Amino acid sequence: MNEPAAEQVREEARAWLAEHWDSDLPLAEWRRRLVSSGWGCPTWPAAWFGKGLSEALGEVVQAEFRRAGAVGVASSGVRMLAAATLLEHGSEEQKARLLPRILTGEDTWCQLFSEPGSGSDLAGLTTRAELNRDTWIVNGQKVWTTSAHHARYGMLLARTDWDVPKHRGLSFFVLEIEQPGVEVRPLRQMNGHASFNEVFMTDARVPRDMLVGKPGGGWQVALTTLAHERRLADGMRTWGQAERGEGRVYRELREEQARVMEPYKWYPQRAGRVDLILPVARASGRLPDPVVRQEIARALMLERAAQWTARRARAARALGQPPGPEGSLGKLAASVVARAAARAHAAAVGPDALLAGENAPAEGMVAEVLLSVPAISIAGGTDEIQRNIIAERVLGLPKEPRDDVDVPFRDVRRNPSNVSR
Amino acid sequence: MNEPAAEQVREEARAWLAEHWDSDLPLAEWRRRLVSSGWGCPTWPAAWFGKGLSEALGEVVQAEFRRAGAVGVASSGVRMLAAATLLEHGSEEQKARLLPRILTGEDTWCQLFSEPGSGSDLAGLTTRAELNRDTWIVNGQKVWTTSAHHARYGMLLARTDWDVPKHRGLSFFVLEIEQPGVEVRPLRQMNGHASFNEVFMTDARVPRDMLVGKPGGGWQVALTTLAHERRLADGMRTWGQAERGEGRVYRELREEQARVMEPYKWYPQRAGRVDLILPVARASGRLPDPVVRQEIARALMLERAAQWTARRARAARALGQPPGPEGSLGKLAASVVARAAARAHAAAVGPDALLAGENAPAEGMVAEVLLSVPAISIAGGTDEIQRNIIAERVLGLPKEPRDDVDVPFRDVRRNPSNVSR
Amino acid sequence: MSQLSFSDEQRQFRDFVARFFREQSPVARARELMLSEAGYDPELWRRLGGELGLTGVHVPEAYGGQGFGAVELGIVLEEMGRVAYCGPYFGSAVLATYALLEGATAAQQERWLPELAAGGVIGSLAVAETGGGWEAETVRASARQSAGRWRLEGTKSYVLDGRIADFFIVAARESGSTGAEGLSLFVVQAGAAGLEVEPLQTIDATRRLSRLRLSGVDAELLGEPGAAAPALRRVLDRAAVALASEMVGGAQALLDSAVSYAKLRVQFGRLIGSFQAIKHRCADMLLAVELAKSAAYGAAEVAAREASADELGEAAALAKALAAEAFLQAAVDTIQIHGGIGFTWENDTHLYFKRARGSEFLLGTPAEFRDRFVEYVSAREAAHE
Amino acid sequence: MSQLSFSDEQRQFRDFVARFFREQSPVARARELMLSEAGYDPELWRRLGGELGLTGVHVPEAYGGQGFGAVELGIVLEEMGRVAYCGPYFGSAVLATYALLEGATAAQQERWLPELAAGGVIGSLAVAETGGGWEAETVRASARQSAGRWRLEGTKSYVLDGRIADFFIVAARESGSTGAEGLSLFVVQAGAAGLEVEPLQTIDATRRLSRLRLSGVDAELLGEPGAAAPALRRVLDRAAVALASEMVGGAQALLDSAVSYAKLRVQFGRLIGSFQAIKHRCADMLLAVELAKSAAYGAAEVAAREASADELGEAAALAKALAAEAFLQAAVDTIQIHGGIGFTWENDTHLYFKRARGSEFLLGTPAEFRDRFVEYVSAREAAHE
Repeated sequence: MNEPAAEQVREEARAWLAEHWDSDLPLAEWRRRLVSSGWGCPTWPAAWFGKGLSEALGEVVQAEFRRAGAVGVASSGVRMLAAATLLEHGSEEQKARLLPRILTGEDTWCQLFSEPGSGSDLAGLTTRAELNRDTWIVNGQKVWTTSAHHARYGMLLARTDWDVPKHRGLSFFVLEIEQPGVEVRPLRQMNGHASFNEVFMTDARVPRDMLVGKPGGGWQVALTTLAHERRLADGMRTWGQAERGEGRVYRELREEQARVMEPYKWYPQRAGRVDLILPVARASGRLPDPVVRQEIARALMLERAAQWTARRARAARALGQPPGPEGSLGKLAASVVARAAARAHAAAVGPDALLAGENAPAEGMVAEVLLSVPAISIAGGTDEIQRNIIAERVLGLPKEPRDDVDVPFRDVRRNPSNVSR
Repeated sequence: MNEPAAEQVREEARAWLAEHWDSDLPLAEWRRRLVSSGWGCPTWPAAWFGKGLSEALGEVVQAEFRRAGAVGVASSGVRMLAAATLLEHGSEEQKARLLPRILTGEDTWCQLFSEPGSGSDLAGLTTRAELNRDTWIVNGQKVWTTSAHHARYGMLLARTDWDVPKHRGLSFFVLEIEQPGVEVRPLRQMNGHASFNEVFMTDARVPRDMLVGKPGGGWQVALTTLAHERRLADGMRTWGQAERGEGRVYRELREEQARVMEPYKWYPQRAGRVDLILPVARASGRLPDPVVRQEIARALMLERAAQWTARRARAARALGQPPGPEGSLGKLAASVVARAAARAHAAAVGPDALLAGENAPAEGMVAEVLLSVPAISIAGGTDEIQRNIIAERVLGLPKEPRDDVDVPFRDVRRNPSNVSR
Repeated sequence: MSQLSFSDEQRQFRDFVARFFREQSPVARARELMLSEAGYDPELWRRLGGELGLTGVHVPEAYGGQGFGAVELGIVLEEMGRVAYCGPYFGSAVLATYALLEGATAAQQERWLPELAAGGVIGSLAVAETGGGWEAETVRASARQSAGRWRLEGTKSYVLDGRIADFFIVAARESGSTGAEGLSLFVVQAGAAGLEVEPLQTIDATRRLSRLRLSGVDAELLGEPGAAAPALRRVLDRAAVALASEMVGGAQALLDSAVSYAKLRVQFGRLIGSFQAIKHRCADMLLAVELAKSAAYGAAEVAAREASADELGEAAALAKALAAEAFLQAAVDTIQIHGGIGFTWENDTHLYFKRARGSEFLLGTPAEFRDRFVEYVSAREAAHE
Repeated sequence: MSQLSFSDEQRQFRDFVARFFREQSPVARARELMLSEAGYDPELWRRLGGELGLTGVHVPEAYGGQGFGAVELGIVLEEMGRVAYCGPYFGSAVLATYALLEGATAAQQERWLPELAAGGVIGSLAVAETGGGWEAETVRASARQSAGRWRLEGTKSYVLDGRIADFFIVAARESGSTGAEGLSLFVVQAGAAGLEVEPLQTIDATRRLSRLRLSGVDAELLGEPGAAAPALRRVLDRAAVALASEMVGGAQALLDSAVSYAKLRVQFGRLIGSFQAIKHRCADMLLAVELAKSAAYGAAEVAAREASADELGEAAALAKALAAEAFLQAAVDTIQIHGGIGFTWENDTHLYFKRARGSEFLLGTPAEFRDRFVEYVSAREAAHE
């Protein structure tokens, strides 16, 4: 970063912040300044709320923001997936209209991809959109939608052509959630949390200009969203430290974060809460038990090795070395760690594993771990799908023969309606 | 067995034995008496060395043999597979010529089915047999052949038609082993034993009348062999008690058994030698170690449950109740037990698991267990194939889509020659 | 040597019981009851006792039971496990009833058993204390006699059906005694002065647990004073065998559900049951369930024929450990095969998953039962040498 | 905090070492050597020492070594593990060399290390005794001083390269001492009077083991008397880290072999690598191997930077346990993926399988390392509280 540009950018950012940063502004107003100035998303194109800087120079700007304690644009939850997708595939008008309010935090978004009948097989979805004059009429059901209940827009993937192969008949829309044809219902999980929604669309309407990309080109658009989602998931582990500053901006930011993070609050339990294992074993008095210790060791060791593997991948990237297989294993490793952690927790508490709630071990956290861990090998791509991906993309093993990709979707075997749930 | 027939059969058998049984006869001569009288295979058809009795009445005859201490026909090793197959599919002439010497023990047989290029996929074999006037000319390679080195005949499955689907182009032959075109080489295994052979056929010759069944009908014939092989494998667990009687018949019988059983002597180690785990743990002083005990318990418990499961299947059969899933699990269960046993053995001996030979734990038996157990999940059908069979036949799950069964074998993808090993 | 087979009568009995629970108490019912105040269906309970005689299936006819044995009891529990039956059967008909059968005097049995066998009262057994442990040595609750009455002090945890039980059978020891010595069983009436019943929040809402606080509670001694340890061991081993049957029933229900879903659900244009990953998982589940079933059936036969305490203990350890493992694994696998839907509240899988978690450590952990199994087998082998 | 990255120099070093072993000592060579009398290739050994300087890669330049550290040593061992290198490197260049580095006086180091680093002599470390145990407490062999000379009595087992070693470094204790007290290291010359070297038959013929019987053998004390326990702990932890690298190399070779076979082998008209059962097994292998690799790399970095004994012990326990598990599982999986051919003598898989079995318990069992890891982490957490 010792290119001359770095110094110049640093100084410009510093000067701009010195002039404009004000922790007593309303959050949205401050962010409008960021959006209009381009300092909020410095790596975005100058034409679209950015400054066209490289990633490296973007880091320089970030550092200045941190130094000044200045709050950035809204970037949590699904909104950055929407922003990235629109930036790459949206029309001029869509970008102009939708991006600013994403960045200010005024609009919340959700993702309407998965369906009861198509989980692992996302491209097999059957929500249909049909063009009626200037309006797309949408019918179908989506599921595993985080935050749909307070979202203004949904990124909707729907089938618009049934006579072409499955990946080619999908289109990508921006659906307004608050309309009569859209019903959002919370989906309660076995751990008691309801962090997802089901979304039912009955003759829901999407204006023609809210199609993103081309009709039939939705899969390509969705791939952008999914790529950013993977990145987001990798980043989630270090997420969610509340900002501590004083002033109106900070206050409103904390409220925003609390609202956005609410659905994710059981994610640490889903990942196994390895950090709690030793305290829990000490509290139960079972730490000296040699059999319990073996289980604890397995969990702690796998966790450590998984952390080191992630760090190894980052280090190789930072040094510009060719990416090794270690970078593709995070999700499967997390699943293995979580299962080992659940076993260790159970062993560490003994019969108290029967209990839940406040009087249970670690104020009920162990129970929550036990009830949440089974989700980690499913959510965001099952372990089976992960293993397929690793085997094919990393190890180069051949794909399974498939007969659902080259024929008109109409002719592909699908779920009978009673198994779509 | 209180039908009048039972009493009559019992008396006839007893009378015949009283008259003919002589423990000082040469073994083959005694057995020739059995063959010509029909008492050696009482459940076989009267026309073919038997008496046409039911299974139940066959048991009555058996009981009389046991009572008299009389030796039966040769029935060990592969020969009974050959006998059963010929009895069902052989020509009159084949039966007349081949069966008696099988039963007297004078001819030893081997099975020439598996090939380096077709293990799990037996029907994909590529040994070819071509008819040249009155002789089939055979070229190819077989493997995993037990006792080929002292066998007179081999049951040979070879491809005679490449233009029909794989299962329909096979033919079943009786191949004479001692001929210039057949070379038998011992196949050494990682545990040091060489209980199998490779058999190379280079323009080996089979007279036309040694085709069993019809050309192209070999798969059906082989299914009979395989069905009997499964039964044999189930029975193997209680096999091999040496006869203790005195007299020439017994002496020769013991020699025969030793010869036949030689290739199978590591089978108990392959199955994990659960019986040795506790003695070994006591000897090493590690029995009180709580972590070791968990491993031991897993092995002992699985073994016990597998035994009880087999007994449950037998009990249901004996009561004429419909067969449950428990009858199909033996092979997979044996594999799970053996793996648990290997873990328990290793844990029980500690670093002595590094050692082999006479000074190693249990006179080297633990080392032999550790080196043999990996075979049990492969030999006679891999665990993967077993799981497929259980899932499809017992649980009724759908088969995988296949594209190798309905097309001419010529067009099916096969192993390149360098991967047939 | 176990026969590992069921007679025609036993098979008919199973069919009858299975149909009854399938029709009268399907898993949807457990879902309602687990959220209800009482936590069970008193009407169904009366029918189990009166019309069907199931609450006394293993109680001698002399005490108003059906006079059958552990095999029939195992059948009842397996079929209950299959529908995740929600009610006090295991606590009252198994634990409390066995405690009276093994630990009470004939006079006490005559007094208590008929009503218990008829389901007219609900009993519960209180052994383990906070942190667990169902072995005699871990009991700390104490009993002292004063003015001809026994008074109990201490805390009991993981007590089944504490809110609805009419009486508790409580394990306590003479002050100063340790190990298996000085242990007695006592009957404590619900509502007795000094008895506090504190409901515990549990993972498995279909099996209610409570903590009892005993502060000088008036109690009636069962059997001879200080001699209850062997009886308690038999009670808990018999109960472990029964619990194994219940778990095996649950595991079978999960397997059935996973397999039938795999035969209906389509992804990538194929039934998911045609993918090897699913297929092999189902095959492994079947193996684990069948092995556990054999262990549970074999153990029930051992329990049915008045075997020695060691033989019973060995069989109980086998059955409990294998059933717990198979049940939990089947639950995890069934969730995985269902994918996201398997993790939702509205899908039934979680009821069984929670039952599996809630049964795994009840009466002792699988690791404890494994350890004990090695002890039994090893002692037996040593004795034969 | 480990960096978990290799510098460009280290990556070039790895490429160089890997090519050398691939070309000069492929696995076919191990196959020959393991059946040979000597059990290693003296010519190759001379090249490792002289031309390549690998036998002293981690020895300070002052003692004729290359002056690199544990990371480079790990690279050498990983590449050796990949080809199942058959020779005294681990015994001499790792165990004996570390023993001198950690346990000898400067004068002794000057005397011994240069020749050892150059591969001119072969050393071996003798700690464990019959039945195992590489902890100071388990040492029973005794040392007594008489007429200014030390004499050793006892038996040592699992001693590497006993037949070819020029000298042994033997752990022994003052009579009457226990635990970590009174422990010293001694140098015993091969061929010394009263030293009997008995070769042991091993599962892994590529790693020769012997038993030493010491009957009043003349010995030279290393370092200070009675103070060797901490040094020995460091030696064994460093060696465990090195062994983990070797195991990781073996596991990677297995994975490569399994994957390439799955891409060539056809059954049922398909490459077997297209079946989910094979595919998922390979993916799980990759995960286990990569996790073990991270542990081994991270531990090598800890060892390279003179960390505290506890930090080193924690990292060593992690690396050894995970590498042992991954290696053995990879061997089992690779046999399974190859099917019958994977179980034959002529296929290379068994060399690695036996190496995996023969490394699993060397220097301590995975269970011991797991237990110790919990101890370290728990103590560290407690110290931070």
